[in-house]
Amino acid sequence: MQPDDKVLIELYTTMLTIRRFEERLVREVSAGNIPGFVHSYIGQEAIAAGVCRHLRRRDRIVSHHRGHGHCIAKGADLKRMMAEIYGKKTGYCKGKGGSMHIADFSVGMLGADGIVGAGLPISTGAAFAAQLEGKGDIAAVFFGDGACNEGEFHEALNLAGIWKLPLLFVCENNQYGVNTPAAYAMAAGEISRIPKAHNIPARVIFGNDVEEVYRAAGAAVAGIRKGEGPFFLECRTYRWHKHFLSQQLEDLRPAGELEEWKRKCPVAAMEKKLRNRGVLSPAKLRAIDEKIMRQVDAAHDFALSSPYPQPQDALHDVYSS
Amino acid sequence: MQPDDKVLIELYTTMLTIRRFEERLVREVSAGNIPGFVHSYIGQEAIAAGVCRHLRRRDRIVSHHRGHGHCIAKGADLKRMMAEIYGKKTGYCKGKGGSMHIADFSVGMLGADGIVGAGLPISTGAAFAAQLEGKGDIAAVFFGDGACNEGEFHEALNLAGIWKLPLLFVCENNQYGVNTPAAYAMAAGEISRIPKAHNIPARVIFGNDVEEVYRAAGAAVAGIRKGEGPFFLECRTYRWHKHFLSQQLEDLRPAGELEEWKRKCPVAAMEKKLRNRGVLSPAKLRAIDEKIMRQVDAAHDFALSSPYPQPQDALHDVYSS
Amino acid sequence: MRKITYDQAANEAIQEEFRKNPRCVHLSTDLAADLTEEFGTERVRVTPIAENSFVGTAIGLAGSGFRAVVNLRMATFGFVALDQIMNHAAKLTYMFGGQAKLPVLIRMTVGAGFSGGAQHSISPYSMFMNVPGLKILLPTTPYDVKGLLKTALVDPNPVISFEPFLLGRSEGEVPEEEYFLPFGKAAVRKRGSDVTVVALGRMAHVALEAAVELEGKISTEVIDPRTLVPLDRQAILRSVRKTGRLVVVDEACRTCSAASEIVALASSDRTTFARLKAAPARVCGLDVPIPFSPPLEKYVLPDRAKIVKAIRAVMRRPSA
Amino acid sequence: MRKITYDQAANEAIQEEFRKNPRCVHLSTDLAADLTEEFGTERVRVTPIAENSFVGTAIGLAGSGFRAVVNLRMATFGFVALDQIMNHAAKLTYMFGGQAKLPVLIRMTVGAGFSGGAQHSISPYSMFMNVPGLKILLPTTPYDVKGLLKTALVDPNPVISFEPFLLGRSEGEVPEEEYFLPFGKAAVRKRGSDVTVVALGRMAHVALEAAVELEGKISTEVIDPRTLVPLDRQAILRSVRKTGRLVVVDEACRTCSAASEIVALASSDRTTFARLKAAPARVCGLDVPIPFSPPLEKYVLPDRAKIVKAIRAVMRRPSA
Ligand SMILES: Cc1ncc(C[n+]2csc(CCOP(=O)(O)OP(=O)(O)O)c2C)c(N)n1
Ligand SMILES: Cc1ncc(C[n+]2csc(CCOP(=O)(O)OP(=O)(O)O)c2C)c(N)n1
Ligand SMILES: [Mg+2]
Ligand SMILES: [Mg+2]
Repeated sequence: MQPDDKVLIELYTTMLTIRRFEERLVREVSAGNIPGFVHSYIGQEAIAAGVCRHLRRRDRIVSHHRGHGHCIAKGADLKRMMAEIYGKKTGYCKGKGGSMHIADFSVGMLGADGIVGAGLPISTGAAFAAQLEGKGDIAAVFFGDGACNEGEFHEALNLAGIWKLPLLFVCENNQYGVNTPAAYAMAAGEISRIPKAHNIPARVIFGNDVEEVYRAAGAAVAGIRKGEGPFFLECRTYRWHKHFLSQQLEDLRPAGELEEWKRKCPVAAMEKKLRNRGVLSPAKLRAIDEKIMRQVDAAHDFALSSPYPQPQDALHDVYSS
Repeated sequence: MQPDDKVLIELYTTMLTIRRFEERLVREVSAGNIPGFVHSYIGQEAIAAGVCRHLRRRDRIVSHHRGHGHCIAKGADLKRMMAEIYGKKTGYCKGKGGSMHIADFSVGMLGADGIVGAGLPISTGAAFAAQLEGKGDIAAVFFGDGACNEGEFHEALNLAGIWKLPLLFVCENNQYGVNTPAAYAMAAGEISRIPKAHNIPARVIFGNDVEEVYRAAGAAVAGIRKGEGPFFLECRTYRWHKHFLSQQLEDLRPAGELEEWKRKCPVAAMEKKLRNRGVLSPAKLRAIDEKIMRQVDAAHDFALSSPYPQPQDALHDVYSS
Repeated sequence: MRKITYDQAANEAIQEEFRKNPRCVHLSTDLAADLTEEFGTERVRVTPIAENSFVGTAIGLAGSGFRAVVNLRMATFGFVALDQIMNHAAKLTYMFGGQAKLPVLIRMTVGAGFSGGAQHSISPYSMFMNVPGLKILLPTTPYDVKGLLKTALVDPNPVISFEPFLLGRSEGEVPEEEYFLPFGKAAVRKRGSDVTVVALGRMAHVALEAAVELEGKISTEVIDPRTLVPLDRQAILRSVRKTGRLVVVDEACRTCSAASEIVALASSDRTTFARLKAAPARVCGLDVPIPFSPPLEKYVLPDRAKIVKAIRAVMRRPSA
Repeated sequence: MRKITYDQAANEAIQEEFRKNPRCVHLSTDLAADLTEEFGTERVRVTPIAENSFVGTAIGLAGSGFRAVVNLRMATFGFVALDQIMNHAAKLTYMFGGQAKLPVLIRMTVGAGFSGGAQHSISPYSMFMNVPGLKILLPTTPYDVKGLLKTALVDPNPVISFEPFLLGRSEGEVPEEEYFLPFGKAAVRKRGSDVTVVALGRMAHVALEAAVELEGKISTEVIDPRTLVPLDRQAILRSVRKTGRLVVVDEACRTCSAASEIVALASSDRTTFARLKAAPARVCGLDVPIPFSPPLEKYVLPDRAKIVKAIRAVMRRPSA
């Protein structure tokens, strides 16, 4: 399933939107303008973009602590995202969640989460719901390499396997959990050995090539929709920033590694392809970027000019009624 | 590592001791003489006997809810076991543990446990201790097929794998967790696929043939002692009684299955071999049985004639001093 | 009226609501035979032994428009699922600013007294009460368990039902007609004027026996809160203001128990405090893991004699 | 005396004991850099993100004659390990009739006030207090954290150290010489005669500020229990008997909190009850998951103004 030009432009636009949104956050966090923990998705944009392009609005995704990219790719509104990250009343969670708990149920984004691995069984529930509804919808779950060492990973694979759930596992293997290398933390060596042991088909792809992600996810999603059961995509990638932006801990990843991976920038690579193939002229590319920058600025203005919730709002939403 | 006659007799004696001990419990539980939950090991004797024969006193084992067999095979005293199961002061745990929490640290039996799967990471700790001590000791952990669906199973395999722990995983695959068939509950189909995915070597053996268990465990233990890291033995077997003896729940395992497996009785099979090979005469066999029966009777008498703990003893042992 | 057991009554609640609502799903290790027969294996799923992930699955179902019932069996098996229960079921609705309704009913048995040993003999409700976002039931009769579970099964929130293991086969009157019981409404099991006894779970029955034993000498009011979150604070305070004396009975270990909360509630309420005639007392499980051996277990758990003794003691004026 | 930070003091305790005792092992996700450098990767192991199993590993080590230190980092990450902590670390010694010593030290940060959101902003100590078999520290100064961890590292039992996240970089005097602090010995942070304020964790500092603010008007005694299990009940009761008034400050959610326990302790003690001049009060986190947005978070947490208000309120006589 080769993406046509229209799709390529959309994929690029999604990636660049994530990039510009995240770059703005990097600036605002360094300036001390945003409270709490913000985990940047920069470097991994191709995964969210390439996978979510195959998802319908009714398909549900479950995200993790590094969740902005999934939100944007699933179609959430930048304004309400930025407002949430600033803790404003107009944010998706009315300021109660912040970056780490961002969610937009209206587009099927069931939330970022602060507990490593915990989204996996929640996604088996979302996939189970889709199976019961029988409309060909699916669920997808994003998680890191570090999450694969939590027991829930194994349990979720098994549940998806025995019940043939319509679930796409998307492992964003950026090779580290904070400073711990996956190569150290994982006896399997290759993550994809684990789903395969559970009889779940798995593929390892280069997660910085959005076309490759798009093709692999397309094939996987098509199979899942047909009722073939779960599929596992391991996407090799790299995180550009510290584990979270304001982190005090040293970044202990080997010198040079980041530079090497910056040369494999998913956004720049795609831009180059679009230009070289003549899909988009430099002027068009600039226009896209400018439009995105305006959207990010507008989102930021919206967040800044939005009111904080009233203190007493803290008492609401403990329970639904 | 073919067992010689002496070893064969010992293996047989261990199995028969477990059998007679457990038969006595079946009787006493039906008569309402023993409180609490008693999980019978009958049908699985060859596993505990065959594995523990290779263990030194300093090697440590971690057991599960069905733990009497492991206790006996590791060298615990029948009297203090029976007393514990009766809740007497002379029991291994002074009556505080009962059948489900029986333990004898003096022979390296670190305890039965009531939480499915929870012994697995405890055993990685015991193996880690052996590794740090560097005396060539090892640890072994017994667990059921049902435990393999808990996340801790996966986590423990991974830890043992990355740290190359001297740990023998002994899966007692009796094909059911209560009434749930492993074939239903496990996407992997074959349990041994999971350790293999973690790069832990694994073998599937017939767990009712004590010679086969002995040979396989012997090879595994030798490798582990040499520093080759963990090994996984999956032993196919069958439980003869209900999940626990006083259980009210119906036994939903298919009709006929039990009869078929009774024909594969590990104790009877070994007795037959010993007789046919002329290792033991019928008279000698009878003498062994009688001796064991006397030991079991003595253990039972000891338990019955032992005092209960004083009520206030309940206040001790919350903390060590 | 017909009599059925506690377990049957609970089952009826589930069956009735599963008939009405095709979006109800049931998850448990091992078969729920009657349910499977009537509702099929699509909606009534046997799970592997993997509590954290099948509770997580229930949350995902609920967040996707279904209603999930999870039977964890004994509370101790739920300890591997506490992350999903406490960090997720309890908090997601709030963290997401009310976007997600999470109708998940989690059932588990609690209590000691059957030589189950330290792990299987627990009454851990207070730790769940410290986590806002959960509703918590502790039904003590067949009538209550049916009516409360019925309500739980139409509530849009995560609800935990703690069901005393030893009450499962106790019998009681349960009407044939459908009924729902409100959360946060305590039952006064016996009216009295000298002392208020708030008794939780199985202890509601034992406390009632103690009250009956004292009849004629001490007039005891016995209150069974029935739900711990919401807790019927008003019923408790009203009674204590009337009697001026409070004994709380709970088989959970004493420190940081629900009994501690109820004592704190009554003593920190100014009006109630002003009417207290004696120091409130707790009759709880001793602060030890529950031992296996019957004489030890008996020693550490509350029983009728201990309750009677505590009631008698609060009837005396404070010493100092 | 030299001043160092809370985190440095904690680290020193571990380093000193690791030097003395070669059977000490350290487990944590991610590197404990100073420890690794000095003690090597055999004894200082980086773990995968798999809390239940590395806590279990610590238990297995301890049951095999070693001493294990586990750093879980934030308390919320420990929720996937609660089975090993509550069903195993707390209970095995007892279940096995005293056969096994289990010297395991489990460290984790607690507390809110840094926009960490509902999952990362928790103070769950009361749920551990309800599980007998654990010793529980809640150190609030560099001096205390070093002395208490030193004691923990020679104690033969499982110990949990709850370390307030926001205090990690706070500074305080710590002697160069070795010292140990006993468990179960509260610190009186300020002497006073009108009202007793028992304040937990970071709130010990905030309560002290409140007491200073009231100086001259109300004479406040501020008690920091420092360890929750064992709890220095006598120190608390003695003070309340003297002042006749009690305010407990705890940033944990109020229901079934450690504050509830302390209020229950004081009011159910007959002698103390008889001397109470006013209903004891709790100043706690509101019963909601902690919200992310700063104005919301501020609203739900105790602060100096709320403590001052509560102290003033208990100084008035009970109303009714
Ligand atoms: C259960 C749990 N343990 C530890 C943490 C702390 N923590 C947050 S993110 C993280 C690393 C996760 O690594 P990975 O899954 O690879 O995701 P990445 O951050 O690399 O995207 C850790 C250890 C946590 N949030 N939850
Ligand atoms: C965490 C947990 N969940 C559920 C149970 C209840 N339970 C006790 S034993 C058991 C079945 C275990 O099956 P398996 O591991 O195959 O061992 P077997 O009983 O067959 O020997 C179950 C479900 C438990 N003790 N712990
Ligand atoms: Mg990673
Ligand atoms: Mg089994």
